[in-house]
Amino acid sequence: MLSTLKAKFMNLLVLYFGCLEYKRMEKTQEKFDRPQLLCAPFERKDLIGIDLDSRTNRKKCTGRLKKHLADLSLQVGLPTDALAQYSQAVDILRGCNDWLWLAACYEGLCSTSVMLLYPHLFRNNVLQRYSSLGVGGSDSCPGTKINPNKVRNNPSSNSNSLPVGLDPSLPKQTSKFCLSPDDIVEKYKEAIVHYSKYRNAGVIETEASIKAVHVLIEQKRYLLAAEFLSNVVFINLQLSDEEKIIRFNALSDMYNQIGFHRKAAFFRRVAAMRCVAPQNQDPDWCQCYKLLLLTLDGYRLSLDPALFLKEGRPGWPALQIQILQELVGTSRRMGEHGLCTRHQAFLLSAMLPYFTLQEKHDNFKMLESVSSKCGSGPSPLVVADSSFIIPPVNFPNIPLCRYVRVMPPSKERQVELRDKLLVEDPGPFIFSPFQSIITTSKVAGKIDCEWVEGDICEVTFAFVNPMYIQLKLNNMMLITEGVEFEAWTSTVVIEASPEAQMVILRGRPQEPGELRILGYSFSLLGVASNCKFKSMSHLKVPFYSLNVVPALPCVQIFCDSSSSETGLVSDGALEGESKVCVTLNAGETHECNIVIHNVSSQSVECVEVALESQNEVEGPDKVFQYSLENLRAQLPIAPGGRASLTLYIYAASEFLLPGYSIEDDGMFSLMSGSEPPSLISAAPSSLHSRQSTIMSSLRGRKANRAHSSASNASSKSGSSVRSGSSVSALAMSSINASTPMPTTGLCNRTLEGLIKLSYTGGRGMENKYWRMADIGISVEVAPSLLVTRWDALPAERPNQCYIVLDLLNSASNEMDLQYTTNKHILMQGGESCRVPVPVDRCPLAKINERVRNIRKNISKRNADGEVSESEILGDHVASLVELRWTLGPFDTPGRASLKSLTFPPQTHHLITMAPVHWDVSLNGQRVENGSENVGKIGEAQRLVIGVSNSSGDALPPLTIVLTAFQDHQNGTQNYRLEAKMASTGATKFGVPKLAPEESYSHDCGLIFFTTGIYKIEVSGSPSSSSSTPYGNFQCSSVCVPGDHHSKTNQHYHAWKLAPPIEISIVD
Amino acid sequence: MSAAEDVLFELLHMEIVKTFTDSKDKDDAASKLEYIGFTTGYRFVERATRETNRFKDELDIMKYICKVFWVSVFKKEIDNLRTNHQGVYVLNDNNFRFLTRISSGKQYLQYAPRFVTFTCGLIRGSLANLGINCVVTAEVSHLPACKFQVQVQRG
Amino acid sequence: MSRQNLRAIDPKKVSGELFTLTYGSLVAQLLKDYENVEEVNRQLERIGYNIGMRLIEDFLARANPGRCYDFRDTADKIQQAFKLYLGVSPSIGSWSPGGDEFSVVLDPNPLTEFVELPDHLQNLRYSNVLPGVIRGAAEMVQIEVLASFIADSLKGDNITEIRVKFVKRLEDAVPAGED
Amino acid sequence: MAVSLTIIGKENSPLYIWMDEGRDSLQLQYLAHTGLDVIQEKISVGQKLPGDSRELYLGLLYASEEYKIYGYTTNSKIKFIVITDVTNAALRDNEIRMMFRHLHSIYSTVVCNPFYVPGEKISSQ
Repeated sequence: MLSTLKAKFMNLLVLYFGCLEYKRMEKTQEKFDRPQLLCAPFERKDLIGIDLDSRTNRKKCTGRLKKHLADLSLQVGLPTDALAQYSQAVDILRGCNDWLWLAACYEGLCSTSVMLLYPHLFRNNVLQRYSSLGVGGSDSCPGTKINPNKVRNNPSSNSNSLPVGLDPSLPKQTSKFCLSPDDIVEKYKEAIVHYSKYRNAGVIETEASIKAVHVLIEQKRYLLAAEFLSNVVFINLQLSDEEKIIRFNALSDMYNQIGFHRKAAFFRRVAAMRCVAPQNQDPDWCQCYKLLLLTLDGYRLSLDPALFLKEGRPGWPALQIQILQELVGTSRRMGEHGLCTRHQAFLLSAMLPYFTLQEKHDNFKMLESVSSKCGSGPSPLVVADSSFIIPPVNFPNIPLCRYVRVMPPSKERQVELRDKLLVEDPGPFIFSPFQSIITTSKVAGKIDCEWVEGDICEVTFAFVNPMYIQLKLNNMMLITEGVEFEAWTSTVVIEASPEAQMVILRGRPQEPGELRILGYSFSLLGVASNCKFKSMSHLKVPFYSLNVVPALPCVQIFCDSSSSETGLVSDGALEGESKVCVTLNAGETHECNIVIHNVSSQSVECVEVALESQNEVEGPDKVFQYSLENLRAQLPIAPGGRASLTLYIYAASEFLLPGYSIEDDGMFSLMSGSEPPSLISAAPSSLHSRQSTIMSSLRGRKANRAHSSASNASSKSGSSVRSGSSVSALAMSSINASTPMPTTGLCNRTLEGLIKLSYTGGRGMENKYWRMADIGISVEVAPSLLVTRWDALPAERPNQCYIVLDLLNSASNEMDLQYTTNKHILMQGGESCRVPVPVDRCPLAKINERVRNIRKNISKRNADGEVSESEILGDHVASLVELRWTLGPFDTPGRASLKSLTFPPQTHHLITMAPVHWDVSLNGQRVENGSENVGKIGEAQRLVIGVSNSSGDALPPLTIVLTAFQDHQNGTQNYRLEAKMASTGATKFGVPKLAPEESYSHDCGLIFFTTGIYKIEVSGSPSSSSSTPYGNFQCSSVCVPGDHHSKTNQHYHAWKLAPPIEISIVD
Repeated sequence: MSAAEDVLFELLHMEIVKTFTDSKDKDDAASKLEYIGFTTGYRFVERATRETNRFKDELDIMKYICKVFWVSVFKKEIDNLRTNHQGVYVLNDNNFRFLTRISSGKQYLQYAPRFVTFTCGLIRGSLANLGINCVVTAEVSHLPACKFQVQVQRG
Repeated sequence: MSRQNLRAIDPKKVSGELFTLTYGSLVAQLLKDYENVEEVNRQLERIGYNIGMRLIEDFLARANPGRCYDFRDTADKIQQAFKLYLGVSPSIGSWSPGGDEFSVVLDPNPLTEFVELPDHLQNLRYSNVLPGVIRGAAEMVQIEVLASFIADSLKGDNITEIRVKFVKRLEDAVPAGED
Repeated sequence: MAVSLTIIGKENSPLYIWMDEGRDSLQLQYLAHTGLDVIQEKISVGQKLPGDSRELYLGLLYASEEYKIYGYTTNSKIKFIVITDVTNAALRDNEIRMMFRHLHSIYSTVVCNPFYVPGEKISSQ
């Protein structure tokens, strides 16, 4: 089919050629003497009245014939002949001022020369052959999108348009008439000048100009080409509207070819406007629209917002705005409301920086009105019957995103990778310098937090409203990439305020892995907008990337308020509150049920509990205690299920009056006047004396009502202990109500604890992810019992001593205090009293053992041996004394501890078990503590003193002395009993060295001459000869080398039988 | 003796160097000095080229910098300009004015960088305004000579 | 390079502009570094003071101005120095009755040739280097002065005026200019 | 006198536009805008026209039926465009040249303001 067509076409061409050739031959033969005047169609009417026979006219005829002949020669492929003939014609016609034909000759001359010089011109584009039928032979179909760069490059790509092997000088040689490149332009110029003299020659003038432009393009002389083109614009042609459109389009194409894209765009726009000019009977909005789209390049407009904004907004805003407005208007007239909305949206978004406030409002209103007809989706729109694609428009600047914060999970939902922590610990030196480099060189936008599959996650945005109009953003949600993410939509209103406004977008990751947050989408006035961070240069990161970890359970932890009793207040009383406040009296124990509620859909399979506390004084485990095993036994906690952890809170406190220090002045605490004592007490007595806190009234009162046996015992107990009465007197003198109270111990103080629960379960557990939950516990400790002063006194029984305590009920409620198993007192709020507590004395073995331990590791802390012994004794006492109390209307129970009680050295022997154990019998009857011994006047009372070594070491030889005296109960003792009694047997005797457990017994008799109550003091001291070697042992075995001052005291030490033997002598 | 106004310029330069190298954040000193030079160069060349004809090409601009520009600033021409014709130009000043006041000798060489930083910026700023984006570095091997290397950033 | 490129431009003017522009860049950088405008004013004065201390040596060597006998002489020297270094001749006037205070009126102020002060920097004493130079230079010749701007055309005043006040002659007052 | 005066930045965006009152602003802007094509061509590298003096003043860019469009470029690739009435015969080439020189001088003063950021729209003048 094609081949036959080709063959037929060839035939036609051959025929046509034959015709031309015949015509040429005929003309060549024709006589020149009487040639016919050849005329252009419009010249015909001018011929009337012209002298046809004039010489000028004859020449004219000849010249014109020559030109015609040249045309024919050219047409049959004889350019050399044509050149010669054109040249002859030029010479002839110039002489007779036949400008039109002269111009035609020049044009012919130029064309022929161009053919020879640039044989490839016009042949490089296949399309050209068909389109050359139009004006100027080069206007392409309107609507053909021309890539400016490509066109501009075309001529240069085959700049050497001569066929290979053809020397550029060849045409010149072929014909001397061939024009040089510069001449061609010159001759074209001349031709155009001549054409322009004829009103009717507009079309050929245009044609010649355009031909010249093509040549100039080939010569890359674009400036000159532009001049020719602008000349074309000035040519006044009577054209129809359609022809005008074609003409302007052609001009635009030409300008594009010379790289004048702005000019090209200008004429394209003129053409577009022609399509819909008011006088145009049949406006073609569609064509106008398409032509307008073609102008965009020239105005450096790209309808792709991302591209347009990225290029740093070059161009000419005023003109860009106009073009866009025309696009909006045109598309609306076309009835393409989708396109219209899109263009208006683009206009608003892209040109926003150039708008005044009023213009912003106007354009916003405009968008509102056009979008009401049709919104703009997120997909590109294709312009009907064309290849134009209008990309979707976004509003990355309405509203403008100031910053983005990818929110880490809330504290209780944060996760921790356990495995990593273990692996990444190659020591501080290796990784510290590199670690920082690695972290800083991290991928931009990598967020250092983890989201958890199935959890609700948040991203916070700060938006600024550039419009000063309230913006309603519908269906706003995150755009993500990577793992599946369920983005939640929300409707957001950005107020017309210049302040940045926060917006939170939420979603839920559906699977573990890397999640990238690319931006956000919303719909504003029906325009769907996908705003990607990468198109917002001010955000600096193209996306935010974070890790989604596998699903983990999540628990709420709170204190079960149903189990709470008085004193327990949960902050806000809300479930899930992570802080519990409890007010307890010092020494009180509280039980608190911590509920772990699994609020997730994963079960908790593994838990760990740790306790943190800021209290250095009391260890956290002293205050808080719980059973992890119990909790673990409740695992797993199913979704929605609960488990509980019972927490025992002990309101630990310092019960001893703070500020007390043994080093103060080396004096016994009860006597120390320099301290600020807060209370006064009478003599230590189980018949406690009561005093109000307003104690000034008691000042000066003699407190020597020491009736108890204990005080009796102490007052007579000899050298190392001052008498109780004097103690009281001194203590009293220092009482002063205005003395500032010590702050701690009397004011409420707070113990803080944090129960940290780590737990995991589900798939997260397989990946070693854990979660933490914690509950803070704040224990406010109200003062309860306070030990203001203490002392040790000998007790009635030798294996015991009395610890005398001055106690203060610093609570405001009445307190029932039980200080021994069977003794208790009632104390009003603020009241104080003194109580004696019998305590078993500390066995020497216990001390020795501790001493050995200390010796083993003489730490700096315990360098002072004396203090160590004090501590040992303090601990001993503290472990034996239990002060239990109930307080207040609810009889809240509690106990006070005497921990960290210390005793000065003078009292140590009282508390320490004596190495000497007395075993005394009178008249064969054992003398017990408090037993009543009765004897008759004149009868010999047989006294057996047994001494045994109750210590773990050998006892040195001792000298035992028996001394009898009478206590007149008025503070005087009568030792002068020579007239009242006599003794048989030695009252002073020696005991040999006794090994442990060994004993020695001594008999003697006593005869009393008068009735009365007698007392016999038994005391033993190391025999003087051996005292020194045993000095250490006797009292202070804990003496650390270098501590000598205490030794001197020890020489005078004696063990006494306490209390003294008492014998009532009756008639 | 140099002209009076040049003394003033030299003193100002010295004070600027001192101000920024003594300031609290020393690390930024170099970039700040360079930037002061950059903005100065950018503006200065705008004025200085008012009476100059349009430059033919990059080399033409470099020649201008070495001759007219350098004379305006330092009252002498660059002693030697070399190029590899691939965007690298090396400008040698054998007696760089900002270095002449420091005693020559190796021990003062360590102070040289701070006295050439401003000028690096000056060159970069000038070239930037003339349409050449480049990186300018300086090298001082023996005082008071200085070698400026201009590396043009293409694309 | 065509011959037109070598057309002579007044080298003095070019140097002056270079100074002015460098100074402008310095001010801009200081404003960037210190948020506080007052601090920038202080820094500029300090820089001026340091320049002044060195500049005086050059001035004495170059101009050989001779000894200052009284404060009026000092004023003359300042005038002379402005001419020499900045190419402007300020007028000296507004002497206080006691002859210990005078004004230097700059017209024009070469430092502000190109400057337009933005609204938010109305507290900036842009040319504060100048009083610093005066103070620094005077101190080197054992004269303690106070110098500060009292009017600045940059801020809309009619003139640019620096007030210089004599404080005291420093000890060991041997003017360095004396042979 | 000129009817329009435009300063165009390195990236061919207008930095400053002045229009004679009462003129069609957009029309003049179109003229100035298309004038950029000619300027660009004239200053393009490799363009070696004989007789090009490499002067900053680029002369008449083109003429429309009503206006003449003149161009000028600085070495820093800032362009100035002045538009005059075609009928205004008083303005000869040299006067246009001087007008541009003056404009250039003003522009360089603006750039030298330490508080002006190059590339920003010029608000002063």
